[in-house]
Amino acid sequence: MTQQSELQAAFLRALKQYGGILLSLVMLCVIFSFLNPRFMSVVNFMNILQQVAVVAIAAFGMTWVILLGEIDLSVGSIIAVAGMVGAQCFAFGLGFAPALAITLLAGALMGMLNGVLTAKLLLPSFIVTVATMGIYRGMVSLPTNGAPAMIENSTWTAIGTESFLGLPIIIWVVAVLFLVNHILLSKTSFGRRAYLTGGNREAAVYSGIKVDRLKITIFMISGVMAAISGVLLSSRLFSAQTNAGMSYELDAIAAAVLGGTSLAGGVGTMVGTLIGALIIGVMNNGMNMLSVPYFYQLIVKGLVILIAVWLDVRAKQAKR
Amino acid sequence: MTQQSELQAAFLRALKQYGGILLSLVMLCVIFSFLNPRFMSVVNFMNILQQVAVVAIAAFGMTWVILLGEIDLSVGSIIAVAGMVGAQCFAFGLGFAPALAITLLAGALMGMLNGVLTAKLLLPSFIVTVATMGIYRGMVSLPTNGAPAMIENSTWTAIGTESFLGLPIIIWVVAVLFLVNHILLSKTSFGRRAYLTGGNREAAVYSGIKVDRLKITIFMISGVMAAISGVLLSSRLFSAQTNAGMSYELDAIAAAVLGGTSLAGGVGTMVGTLIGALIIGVMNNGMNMLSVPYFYQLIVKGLVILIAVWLDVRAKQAKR
Amino acid sequence: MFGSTSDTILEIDNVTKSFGQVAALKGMRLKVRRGRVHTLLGENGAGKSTLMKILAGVHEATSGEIALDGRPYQPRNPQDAAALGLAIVFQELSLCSNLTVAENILATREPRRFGFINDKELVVRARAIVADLGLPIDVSEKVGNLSIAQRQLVEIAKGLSHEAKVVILDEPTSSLSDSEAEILFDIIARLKSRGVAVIYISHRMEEIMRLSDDITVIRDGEYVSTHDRDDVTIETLIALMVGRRMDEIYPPAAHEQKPDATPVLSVDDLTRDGEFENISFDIRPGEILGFFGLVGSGRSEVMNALFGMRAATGTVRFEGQPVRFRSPAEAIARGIGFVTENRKEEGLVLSHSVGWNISMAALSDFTGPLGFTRSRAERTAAAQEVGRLAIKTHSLDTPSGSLSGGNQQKIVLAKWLLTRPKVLILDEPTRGVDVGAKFEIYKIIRQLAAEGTAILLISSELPEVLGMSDRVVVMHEGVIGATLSGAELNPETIMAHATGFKS
Amino acid sequence: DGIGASLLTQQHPFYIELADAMKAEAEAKNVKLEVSIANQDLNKQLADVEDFIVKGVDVIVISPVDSQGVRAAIEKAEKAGIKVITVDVPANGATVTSHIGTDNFTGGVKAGELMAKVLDNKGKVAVIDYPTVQSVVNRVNGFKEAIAKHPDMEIVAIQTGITRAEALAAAQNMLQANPDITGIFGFGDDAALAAAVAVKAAGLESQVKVIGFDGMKEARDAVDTNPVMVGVIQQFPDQMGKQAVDTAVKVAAGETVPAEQPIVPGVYTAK
Ligand SMILES: Nc1ncnc2c1ncn2[C@@H]1O[C@H](COP(=O)(O)OP(=O)(O)OP(=O)(O)O)[C@@H](O)[C@H]1O
Ligand SMILES: Nc1ncnc2c1ncn2[C@@H]1O[C@H](COP(=O)(O)OP(=O)(O)OP(=O)(O)O)[C@@H](O)[C@H]1O
Ligand SMILES: [Mg+2]
Ligand SMILES: [Mg+2]
Repeated sequence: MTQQSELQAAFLRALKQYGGILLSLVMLCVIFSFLNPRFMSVVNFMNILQQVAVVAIAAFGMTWVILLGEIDLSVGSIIAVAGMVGAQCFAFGLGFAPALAITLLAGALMGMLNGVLTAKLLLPSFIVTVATMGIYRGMVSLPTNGAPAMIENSTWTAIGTESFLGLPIIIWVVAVLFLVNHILLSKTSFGRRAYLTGGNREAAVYSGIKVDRLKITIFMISGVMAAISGVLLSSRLFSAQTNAGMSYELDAIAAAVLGGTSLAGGVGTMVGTLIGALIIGVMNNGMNMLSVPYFYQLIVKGLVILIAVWLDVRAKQAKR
Repeated sequence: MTQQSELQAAFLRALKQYGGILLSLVMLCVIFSFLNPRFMSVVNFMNILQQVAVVAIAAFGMTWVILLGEIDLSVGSIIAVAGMVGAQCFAFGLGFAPALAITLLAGALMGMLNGVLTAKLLLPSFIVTVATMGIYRGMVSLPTNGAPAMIENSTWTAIGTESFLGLPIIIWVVAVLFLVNHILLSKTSFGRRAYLTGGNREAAVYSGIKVDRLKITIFMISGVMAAISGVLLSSRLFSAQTNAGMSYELDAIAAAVLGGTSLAGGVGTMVGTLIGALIIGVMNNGMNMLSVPYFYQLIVKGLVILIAVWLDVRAKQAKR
Repeated sequence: MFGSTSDTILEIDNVTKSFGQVAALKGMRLKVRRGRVHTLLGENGAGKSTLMKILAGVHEATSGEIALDGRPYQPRNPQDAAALGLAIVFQELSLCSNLTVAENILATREPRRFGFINDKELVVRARAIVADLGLPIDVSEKVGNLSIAQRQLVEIAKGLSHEAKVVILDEPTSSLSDSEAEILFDIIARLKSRGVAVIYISHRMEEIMRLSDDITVIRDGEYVSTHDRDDVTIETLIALMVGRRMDEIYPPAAHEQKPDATPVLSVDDLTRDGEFENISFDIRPGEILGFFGLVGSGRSEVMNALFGMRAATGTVRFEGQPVRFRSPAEAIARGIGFVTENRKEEGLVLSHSVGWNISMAALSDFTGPLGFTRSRAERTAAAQEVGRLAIKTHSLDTPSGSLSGGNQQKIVLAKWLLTRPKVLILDEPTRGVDVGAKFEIYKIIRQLAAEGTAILLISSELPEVLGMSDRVVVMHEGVIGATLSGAELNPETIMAHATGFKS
Repeated sequence: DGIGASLLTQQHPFYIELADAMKAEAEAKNVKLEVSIANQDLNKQLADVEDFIVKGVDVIVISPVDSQGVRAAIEKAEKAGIKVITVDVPANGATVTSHIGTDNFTGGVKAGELMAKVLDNKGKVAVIDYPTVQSVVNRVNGFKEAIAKHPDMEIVAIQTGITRAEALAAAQNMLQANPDITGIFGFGDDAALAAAVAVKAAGLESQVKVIGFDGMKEARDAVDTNPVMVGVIQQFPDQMGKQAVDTAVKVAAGETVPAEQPIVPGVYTAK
């Protein structure tokens, strides 16, 4: 095959795989551009990307978890804890690098706890992460007794506000994390094991996959992704809020599922999740631009999720 | 068998079936009584029952849904819609009976929408009810533009405040609904069909069960239970709040799962759910009585859920 | 147009059924007579179950006509079909493991009093049904606690629990041992004598020849021919079914055994409380060691313990060194492969492609230094296995779940062949597999043995064990009854040990 | 015995300061004070009050989650013979022994007047609101009324931004949709601080002025250092908390107290 026809084939494959969901994204963009000419501008697309970053990164982690047939509802709380850990590190006088390392470590540990409880004690992940959602949320408030904590470190806050090579740093972070997760999932044996285990856990065990370890690792990935989301969020807000990331787990799940990740496990891609997150971001941004009142936004968002998932399910059925 | 030994056998069976979770409930009560003598009083138990009523009733409905292997995250929003529908009926000049009927009908319709989208369009119930959670929540705010609505009907508000034969009416409502759901689930063909379908959908189809209709009916039950919760809540508060019932779905799910309902479907009882709801109620009340700060309450609640589910899983493994 | 004699109870004419683009049935016909056993014979994926599901009201035919008792028959759902006089025992177990046997048997038909289920009456009725069929089952037991064989019997009880004019049995013996199968054959004989028509599906030729009155062969969803049992031979039927002649079912051993070679695996006193005790045997490279026993004798449990799935006491030596595998990963790393008994549950990831399934157990061999999958090498290797085992698949990217049963089984085999095992455990490798595919699998087993792989062959089919094994370990209720070889390898001796009449 | 306080939330600096002031005053007066947090859930507030009644406190201080819905809790307490004092948010449909609170409507008017002043009585302004909270609705109504008095001023967008993250996105998107906005009023400090970040990110520091409400330390510091933040309406939770405890102590001792104890908000602008 020539280079070009290979590209063409890849494009067609992508269209077939993501047809339903891409259609929804394009349709949303067309509708919003039509209703507000300012929607279609580079600045606004940067805005959308920045606004959606926190949810998108959490959704990358969530995709791994859902792929295994599990769920992680503690993501929103981990986002808040991460910001607070960072703030406390600075309050303690640490520099940027150690603060970042400790924050990500905290995310990994919280994810590990979810994973160990799920994999080793055999508790359902839904209930484990409902419980840790509360536990982590409670923990956020301990250092400041519920008050937000200012973040005075300029490197940390630069992440959320500065640009690099003309693009906001946040967008770079999303892009890099997307690539890392995408490659890890689609090109490595680790990713393959996740797919296989999500598809049939029993068969995976018999084939020599260390399912427990895999599960714990994947909950840790979700924790670290959430922690990075927390870093971005707190850097954008110059502060760690105790109610940060509240119910973001639902947006992250919605992004993954919109992107074709099956809640039954075994099916899903990072590309799909990114598209799903963009749909949510475009929707929020577009409705704000049109000054749609808050309650109507809730309703429209719900309807769009329903329609997009339905289009996707239909497209997949037709393919069979 | 004599009457007595039959009773004894039933008791032993209950102990075996609910041992893990009953133990948690008893332990909590003992600990709280020990720490605060006022905990162990008739008045306080009435309080607990009243406080837990809203979640318990929603959890009865949730038990049906989880039994089918589905989930209903829109329950909290339906609670809010129900209160608002009632308030608007009165604002419109309707009497108690028609207002109640319309409210319950609204609950049934919202449940039906969830059921139809899940059963007929084959969308996963998690994503359907995440979407309708937003849609219904948005709808609550439409009539009053986000403001709470007063409820001036004295019969309606009496439900939440008056007593009947020495017991608060709320407790009667919970008791009756518990009995109805328990009998429906354990003694009728309908309940048996729910178990069968949740346990093995394929087998249910082969046995001639109309799975779609069953699923829609069960989502409607969940909707009606949530609507009754909404009636109680709004009657206790003399008003319909637009943020009423926020995240109560998680408490309802926790109650059902604590009570031994399996998220995989096919396993669960109303007795278990009632015990699960009581654990949550006792925990909230007990910690309030001890003036545990809010954040610590979140943490403790999460820990207790983890421990109780773990005890239960262990007890069930040991039984095998 | 249905010019049926009063003797004909069910007539199927020109029925087609497609699932999307897959045409499962093309112009199928069938005429079933009262009081006779009519067997449907065809390869895996020929469309037998699909036809039965149409009769049962699970699927709707795309086109065609069916007449029951001379009247047009079009059930909309299984309850409809039952009401019209049809009973069916499905191929896949359609039971709910969290309910009791009684609750399963009488599901949707529970006896009621004042609208509520009468639990006492439920048990009484279920017990009567089970007793009537002569099945050794406690109806108050949860189905989840039963063995596979017992579940199959419950399935039969459920299917036959109401009066019917036509009874359909779709591979009812695939997980029954001979003694349990005998119970079923008695039931069939009684049904016949009552004038009930029985449609029977099986891949076991001996049993087909014994039970059937009429035999219809189908191939690729199409009707081939119908025969009187007395007018055909097994060979003719197989030729009609697979479209070519097959002279032998069990290919002969291609090499000489070396009884003095050092064992690759020796097991000593392996014990797991409540499941098996003092299991000792050893196996040499190139040897095929059969494991026979009645269903439930604990063979699978022993293999699971060997493979690191469950803990057990005792010593296991692999190539002379004592080993204790704590997980399948460790067992695989040393060179053990395990084709498990239930391919859908433990063998395949049905939603994923043929290629991914084949490389699944050998994934680390196809992993580069940075953890990247070496996908070109992987595909080449998988394609080779597909070629070697003649797996019928559209491509390597086809989801494995869409293949027929026999081809799925071959994928599981391919998966383990790719790990180049020194010891390969085969647990019921031909369950539910048609004769043609069975023969292919036997050839592969022989070839592997010839290449030096030690093979532990578990089977509940006596002819298979006899036809393939060099030696046979006979298990009975968790202990080894005897290890037989040479002249002792005859059906009588093996059965005597397996049933515990001799020790 | 002692005082039971049921507070709306503890995830907001205003209420944290309020709670701290109450605790400090209780310690100074040597009375027992128990605080429970309703977390913006009226049902939880009712449960908290019920639990206070069982515990047998002398006086209950409530900052209502909702003016109307709190009636149930107040009636329950009064029926049990326990006097109730409200702080910050008043109660409707039930009489309490005393109410101590900021006049939010007046505060909103002051914000509007300040906005008119810094914008020379002309221009387009945007509002970040939180429509389900009555005190915020009052602020926004006050703000609207003040702006309406200036014919050359117009409110071109109102968006909801409850948390700081939501407010940031809302502000960004409003600025994107209406690039000629010159003023933003945030219903609280969080909203205003987020709006200031959005203004900076959009590079509109020279054009857009932001005014907030609450006046906690972080916002006051921002007013001092960030030229975009031109002012903040300042509430005095410390006074409110102290006065609430003082009043509760008086009530417990049987003294009479005034039914209304308003605390007038101030306007904080750069030093
Ligand atoms: N629900 C379905 N959706 C799509 N294809 C199906 C479905 N059920 C059966 N098929 C296809 O129809 C064909 C016939 O399958 P069927 O189960 O009837 O075969 P069978 O003769 O019973 O085989 P076996 O001996 O393995 O049980 C196969 O190609 C199968 O893949
Ligand atoms: N799915 C299951 N759930 C619970 N118990 C089971 C299950 N399968 C088997 N058992 C139990 O394990 C024991 C052995 O069962 P099994 O029928 O697998 O034996 P086996 O000798 O391996 O037979 P075969 O290999 O012929 O199927 C029996 O006592 C049975 O009750
Ligand atoms: Mg079949
Ligand atoms: Mg077995």
